[in-house]
Amino acid sequence: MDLAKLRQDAAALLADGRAGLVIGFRERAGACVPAFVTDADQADALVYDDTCIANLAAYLRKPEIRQRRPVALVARPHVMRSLILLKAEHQLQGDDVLVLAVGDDTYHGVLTLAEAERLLNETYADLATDAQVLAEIERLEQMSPEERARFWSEQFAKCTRCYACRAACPMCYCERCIVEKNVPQWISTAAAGHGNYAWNVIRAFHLAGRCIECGACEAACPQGIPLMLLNALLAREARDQFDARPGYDAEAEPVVGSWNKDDDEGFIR
Amino acid sequence: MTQTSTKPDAATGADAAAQPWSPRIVAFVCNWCTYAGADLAGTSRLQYAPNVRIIKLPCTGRIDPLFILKAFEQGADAVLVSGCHPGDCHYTAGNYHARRRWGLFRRLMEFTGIDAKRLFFSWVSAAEGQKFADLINAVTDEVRQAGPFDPTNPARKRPWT
Amino acid sequence: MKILDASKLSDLADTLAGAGYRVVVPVQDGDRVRYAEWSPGATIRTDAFPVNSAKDFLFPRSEVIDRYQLDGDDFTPLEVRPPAPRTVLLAVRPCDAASLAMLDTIFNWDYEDDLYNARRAATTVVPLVCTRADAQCFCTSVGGAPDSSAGADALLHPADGGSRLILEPLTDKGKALVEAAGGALADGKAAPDAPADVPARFDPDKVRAWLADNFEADLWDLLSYACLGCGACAYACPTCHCFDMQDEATRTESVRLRNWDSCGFALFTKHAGGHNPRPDQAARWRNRVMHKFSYIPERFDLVGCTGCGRCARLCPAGMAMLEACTRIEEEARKAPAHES
Amino acid sequence: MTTPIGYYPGCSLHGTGRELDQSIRALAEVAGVDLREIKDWNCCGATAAHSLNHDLAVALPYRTLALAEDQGLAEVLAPCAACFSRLKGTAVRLARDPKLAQKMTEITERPYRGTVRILSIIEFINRLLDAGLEAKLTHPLGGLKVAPYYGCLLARGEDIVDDDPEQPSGMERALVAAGCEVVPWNFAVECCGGGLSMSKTEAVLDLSDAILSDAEDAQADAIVTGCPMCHSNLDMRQRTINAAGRGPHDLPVVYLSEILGLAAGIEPERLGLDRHFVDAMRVAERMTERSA
Amino acid sequence: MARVGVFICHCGENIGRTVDCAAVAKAAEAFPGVVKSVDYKYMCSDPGQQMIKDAIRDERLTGVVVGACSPRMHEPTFRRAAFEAGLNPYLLEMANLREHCSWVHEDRPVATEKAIDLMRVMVEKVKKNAELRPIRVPVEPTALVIGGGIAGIQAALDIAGGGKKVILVERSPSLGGHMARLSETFPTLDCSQCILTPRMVEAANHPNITLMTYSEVTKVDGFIGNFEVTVRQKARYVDPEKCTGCGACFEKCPAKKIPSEFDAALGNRTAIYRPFPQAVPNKPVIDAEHCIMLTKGKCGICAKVCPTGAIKYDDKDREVIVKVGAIVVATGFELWDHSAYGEYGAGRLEDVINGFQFERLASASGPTTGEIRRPSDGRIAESVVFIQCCGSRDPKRGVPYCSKICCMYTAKHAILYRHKVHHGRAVVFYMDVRAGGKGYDEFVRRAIETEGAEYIRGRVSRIYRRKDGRLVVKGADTLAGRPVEIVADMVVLADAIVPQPGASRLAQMLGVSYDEYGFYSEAHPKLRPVETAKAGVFLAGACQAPKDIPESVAQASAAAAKVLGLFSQPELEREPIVAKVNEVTCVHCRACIQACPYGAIEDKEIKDSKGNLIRTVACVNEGECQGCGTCVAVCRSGSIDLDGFTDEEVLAEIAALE
Repeated sequence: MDLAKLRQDAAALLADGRAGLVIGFRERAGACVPAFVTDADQADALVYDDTCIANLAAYLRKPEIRQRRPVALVARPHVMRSLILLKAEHQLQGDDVLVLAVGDDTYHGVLTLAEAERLLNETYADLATDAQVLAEIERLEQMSPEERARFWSEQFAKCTRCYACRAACPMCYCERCIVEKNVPQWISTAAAGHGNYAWNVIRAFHLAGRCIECGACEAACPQGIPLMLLNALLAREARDQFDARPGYDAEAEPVVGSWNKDDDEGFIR
Repeated sequence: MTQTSTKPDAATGADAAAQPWSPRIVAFVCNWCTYAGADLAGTSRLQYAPNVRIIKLPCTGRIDPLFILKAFEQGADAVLVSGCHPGDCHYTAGNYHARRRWGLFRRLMEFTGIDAKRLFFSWVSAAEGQKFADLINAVTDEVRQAGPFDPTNPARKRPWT
Repeated sequence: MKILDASKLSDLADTLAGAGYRVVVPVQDGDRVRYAEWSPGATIRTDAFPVNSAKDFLFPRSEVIDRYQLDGDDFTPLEVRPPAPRTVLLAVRPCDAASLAMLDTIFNWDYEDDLYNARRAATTVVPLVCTRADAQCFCTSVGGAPDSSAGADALLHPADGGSRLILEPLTDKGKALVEAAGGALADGKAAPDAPADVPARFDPDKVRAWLADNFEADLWDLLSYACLGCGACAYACPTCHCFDMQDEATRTESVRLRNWDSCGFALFTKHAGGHNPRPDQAARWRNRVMHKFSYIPERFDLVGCTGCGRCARLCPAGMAMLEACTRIEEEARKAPAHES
Repeated sequence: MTTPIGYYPGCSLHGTGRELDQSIRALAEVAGVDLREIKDWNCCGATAAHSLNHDLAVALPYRTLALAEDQGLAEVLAPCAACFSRLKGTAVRLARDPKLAQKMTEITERPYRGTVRILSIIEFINRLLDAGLEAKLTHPLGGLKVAPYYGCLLARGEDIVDDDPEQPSGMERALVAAGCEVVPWNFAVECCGGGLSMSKTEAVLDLSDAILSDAEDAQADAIVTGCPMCHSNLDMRQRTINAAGRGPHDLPVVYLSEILGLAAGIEPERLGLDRHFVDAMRVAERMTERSA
Repeated sequence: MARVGVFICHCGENIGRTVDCAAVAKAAEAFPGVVKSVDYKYMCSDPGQQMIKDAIRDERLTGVVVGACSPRMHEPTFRRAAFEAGLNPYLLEMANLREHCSWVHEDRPVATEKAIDLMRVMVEKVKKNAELRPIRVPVEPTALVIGGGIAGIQAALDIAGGGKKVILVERSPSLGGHMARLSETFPTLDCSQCILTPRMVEAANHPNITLMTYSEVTKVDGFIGNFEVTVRQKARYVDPEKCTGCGACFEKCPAKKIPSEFDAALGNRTAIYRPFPQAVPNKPVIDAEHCIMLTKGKCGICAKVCPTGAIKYDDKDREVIVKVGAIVVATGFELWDHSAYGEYGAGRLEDVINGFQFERLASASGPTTGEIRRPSDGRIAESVVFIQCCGSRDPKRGVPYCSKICCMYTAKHAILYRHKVHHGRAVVFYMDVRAGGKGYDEFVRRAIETEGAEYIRGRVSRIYRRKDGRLVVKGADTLAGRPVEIVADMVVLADAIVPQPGASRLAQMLGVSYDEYGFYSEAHPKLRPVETAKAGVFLAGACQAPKDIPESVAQASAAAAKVLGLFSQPELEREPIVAKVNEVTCVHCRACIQACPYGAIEDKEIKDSKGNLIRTVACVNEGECQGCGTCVAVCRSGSIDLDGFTDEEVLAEIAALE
């Protein structure tokens, strides 16, 4: 990948004022962490490799970041999908962001959101769910309901309710999350039992038809809870049942919140 | 605030334990079709199992997955959701919204360990008193066979220690 | 000298468990290592940094603090007696042990926290000297050390190139533990290994001095850009101790719970009227730094950070206390605090 | 075009439709197309099979298609409209019904993966035009007025023919390229009586008479067709029609491939134009020479 | 603190037989917040209601739960009683102890236990209930009627007759619509214009009706009672104030060869024209596209001959915004374009015409003054073939539905033709004859039995022109099972009825839903056939589905009745079961806006005191919200709630079942 070109583009964007901030990755003690570049001469610190899993689109909900619009983001295809979806959900204007597009070991240059949408549909139209995740989902589906309940009981028991999953997800942009609503309090905030179950299940459900499977939530979880199993299951169902392809069309209607006369109702008596 | 002390009724707990288990089912139904269908079952004097407690909403479109989670959390052995047949919604499309929501949510529930045998969805119109009665009997029977909802299920609230 | 084979640490755990201790050790859990109650068959891992801290066992993430029985409009308070089993924190990190000294102060400062104290009294702390450190370790910058015995009742030293462990009792609790360990320990001799080399990275006094003058500094914006506002750092931190209270009721019983909370959350300081005195992540991150390096030192003459680096290891956004402090020190050097 | 195209002549082209066979082969040669007759081809089933035995109706074309696939032919030309309809219809059914495909594999003991594309005479000629035949049409027919006649099989079958079943226009491009003027007329898809040719000749006389009359009313100099059955009804029976007191007609009926062949400057005899019952050589007289 | 009163009704023996009402009342007394709990034989009787009223006053109740029959039965009764006693009626709830309990269970202890549960659920809910007040929406008592055909005219006249103002908008230069083009009407054969034109004139002269012809609706804002509609008045180039309608201009206009829309292109008109002699308003307009002056800049003859100086070549389109409280949509239909049926020679054969063209031929005011002359050469048609279902009931190339009126008008055509050409042959090809309606089947029988129309059941496969210029119609007689061939001078195709082009665009403007063909959807196919899902917008005529004149008129009157009902009060009072947005927590993802079946949620911009935009949030229009709550369930942050069924109330109900 042409990292030099990426750095050069980032520097140019800042130098000629096309971007007020470039968010990318830098290296720290052998790991990649998000980098916030405001001056052209810092752009050489930018790096990119496969370990850069954080979905930088999540930063666009921070007011202090939005203040520096337009913001340029180093974005892999999944992140571009997040941006398209954010636009579809009216959280972004087309000219709020520029994309330093990376993917398949290629640097695609600086793209507008509209160009990123085109690139996605032309080149990255079939981003598949991680095969290991799918295999694990299928393994769980083979289990009895009791075994599955036990599996998730153990997983959710780890949850400390730090909400790193929520923070890392660009689609979790609610200013007051449902878990923080206390009139009425639907979800117990105690980091235990039913509260942990309800939180994790509702978090996943609120991403139904919206998750673009970037994996940032699972990577963010300090406790190693396999959150992508829930997300990918719902992504699969939304795709199979309702042809959902979130993040490929900035004009698309939300999957939950729209309907089709022919939606499956085989499960309804 | 004054503290008044009343003796806990120890007998209640013992009685409850002594009684054989009977399914407790929470039903979320729409006002215009299924609630009216249940009314018709009543005016037609159709007898059915007494295990279901109905919570009335204006429309199935109003039913948030949180309702279902909460009912299981509180220890319901099963949840039934019922509304108008497609095309009959009083609000034209609430049931279509609901159908899609359940299509996804029920998968998530099954996947996280709530047996599909405890989640019921149906369309019962205002004219289907018989269908309502039959449905309640069938649901009750099936839940009876599935047994009580496992108190250790992660969805279920456990007493604080 | 009491020694044991390094590979027999699980035997020691078994023995202590048999002697009635709740044994907390770092074990393998999936792809993570965490402090957890010992159960036979578990794999003890002393070579990786656990995702949780020792405070979990003294100040759990959610616990009942009040309980009422309800009957119609009436209620009766019930006594809350939390379980405080005899516990040993075995082979924990010295920085975790050091954190307990600070928590002891915090939980007995303006009120005595019975729940914490009951558990603390029943806890024996046996840290394991670190012979290796990673890039996020900075205990030596905050008054700690890889072989520190702060907060410890006994100390485990790796010896003979890591093949043995020396158990050195330091307090009565420590001696009682050695007693209880009985045959799991042998009398013998071993040469202690050198502790890890953790170079000092900054001077907390200089950081504190800068903080005193720079509440409004622009640097806070820059330092906090990456922060996404979750609670991962606070919940992993061995010294963070904020909590929130929630009531949960059924028809027959109501409980009051205290749950961990974090100053990183936007809601932490949000007032009922809607105003938030810490309106952005910069203000919230500043509070975190201030709390550890200014407020606690001021009030208790302690540094509120043990340098464990756990927050940096777990942060999904790459925030790091070490990086913040070195950056602050750098800033302090650039513009020395003016005399006042 | 370098890839060979499979060739399925069927029974007609070896019999009454020899001109069609001749003219197609001649045209292919001019266009530089390698036509390869499918080895060991069999009856397409158009005669009695498809109404009597449904398995046989599919199995016959299936075998031919399987042979073509096996012989490495990606495309097969079936000039006879009936053959085309049977082969293409079978291909469509097989694609739709995997169970049927499996059954056919068992019956014929031959696998067929469904890779062969079947071309009608019209599609074939349009293909040649695409590939450069247009430039080789050195002898345009000087405004010869023609009535393109599709009959049933070159216009019908929703999944078989890609044209408007009531107002087909597939031949027009080729005819215009050959220098003809296409006259508007009404009987382009009316029945010639094809299926009753032997059993109820009287009906054929009525139907074909109507077609010839309408073409004459439209001032056509010739009827152009792509189907050997239509051709034999309209051409061979013209004398009988006249004898029965209808007409009298004297209208040449020529194949599309013959028209294109003439325009390409091929001698009329090589195209079989001298073999028609109604004198068709007069059509050849309309050949002009395009100055280079 | 909540002070809830519980009232258990025995309903005579209906509840009391299986439910131990006294035990239920006693159990309810122990519920938290319950201060009074009684049972009584007939709670709905006067003494029963009085008991509730007294308790509300004496016990200062903050909530009431009546355990009795279904709330569908007596909720209004008890809520009225509560209101009379000074309690907000929405603080009273009913538990359904009869239909949902005593009538469906036999075991007394089990039924009693269930009844206690049902009571607990409603007691917990009522404690969370909030006082709600009926929503009042001011109503602008002016109606907009879109479309000046018979349906629009009828609706306008009925509303105007009811004393309310009407604005009647018509796209073309004259009122009248399709009906004005018809010769005579089935099944009575009265002259269409004779019955229609008086109504057109009445509409034009009615003091309550403002006519806006040659105008189109371009924008619709607002909601029931309060619509703001933008109407574009196209430039007429003739000042209607000055024009006297003398006709000098169009007699002298040199651009004479413009196909007349009114005559379905069978006749011509001039560039300055009135569509037909009885046009209302009877004042010409200039067709800018064909006017020599407007296209080439020279001519000006009409201005020269106009005695009043009414011609204004510099006229411009104008936009007018009108405020109305209700909208009646009566945009009518159009005929399907039969050129998809190539075998019928459409477009190529002049003598193959559609129904409207036949109407104009048969009309005394038409281009042939009522003589059935074929378009190609003007000869009297000696033989005419009528083909029904041209495009209708043909899912492949046309539309799958039945166009409903074609059987009748084809019979009419056949009869009219036979009246005019006594020796002529009228042949009708049909698939089925559908003649449901008063006098309809008799009319068809008359066509066949006494008027000599030949009905052939079957389809036509081809129409072509013979050398002699006559048409040959080839088809099948499926009853006789043989092919038929008929030589005709003219063929009349009964083309399918389709919505007006642009129907879907208008629907989107109005927020009205429409089917896949573009016909507007009624709010309920059985019980609300005149309303749309958009409150305050009503339907009349064939814009909803194919309809004949009496049906269109009936629906128009029904729509007018709905409008007058709406206008009968200065304010619209609605049940306060509506959604509300928490503007502080709304993040404007617009999921609710997209999900709302009524388009009742819109964007709202929140600005600071200087007018700078701070944020945009969702906002529920109380006038339009119907209270389904679909928006609440799609809101992830829990920022919308539904009054009467709030999250708090529902959660309290679920918790009561623990």
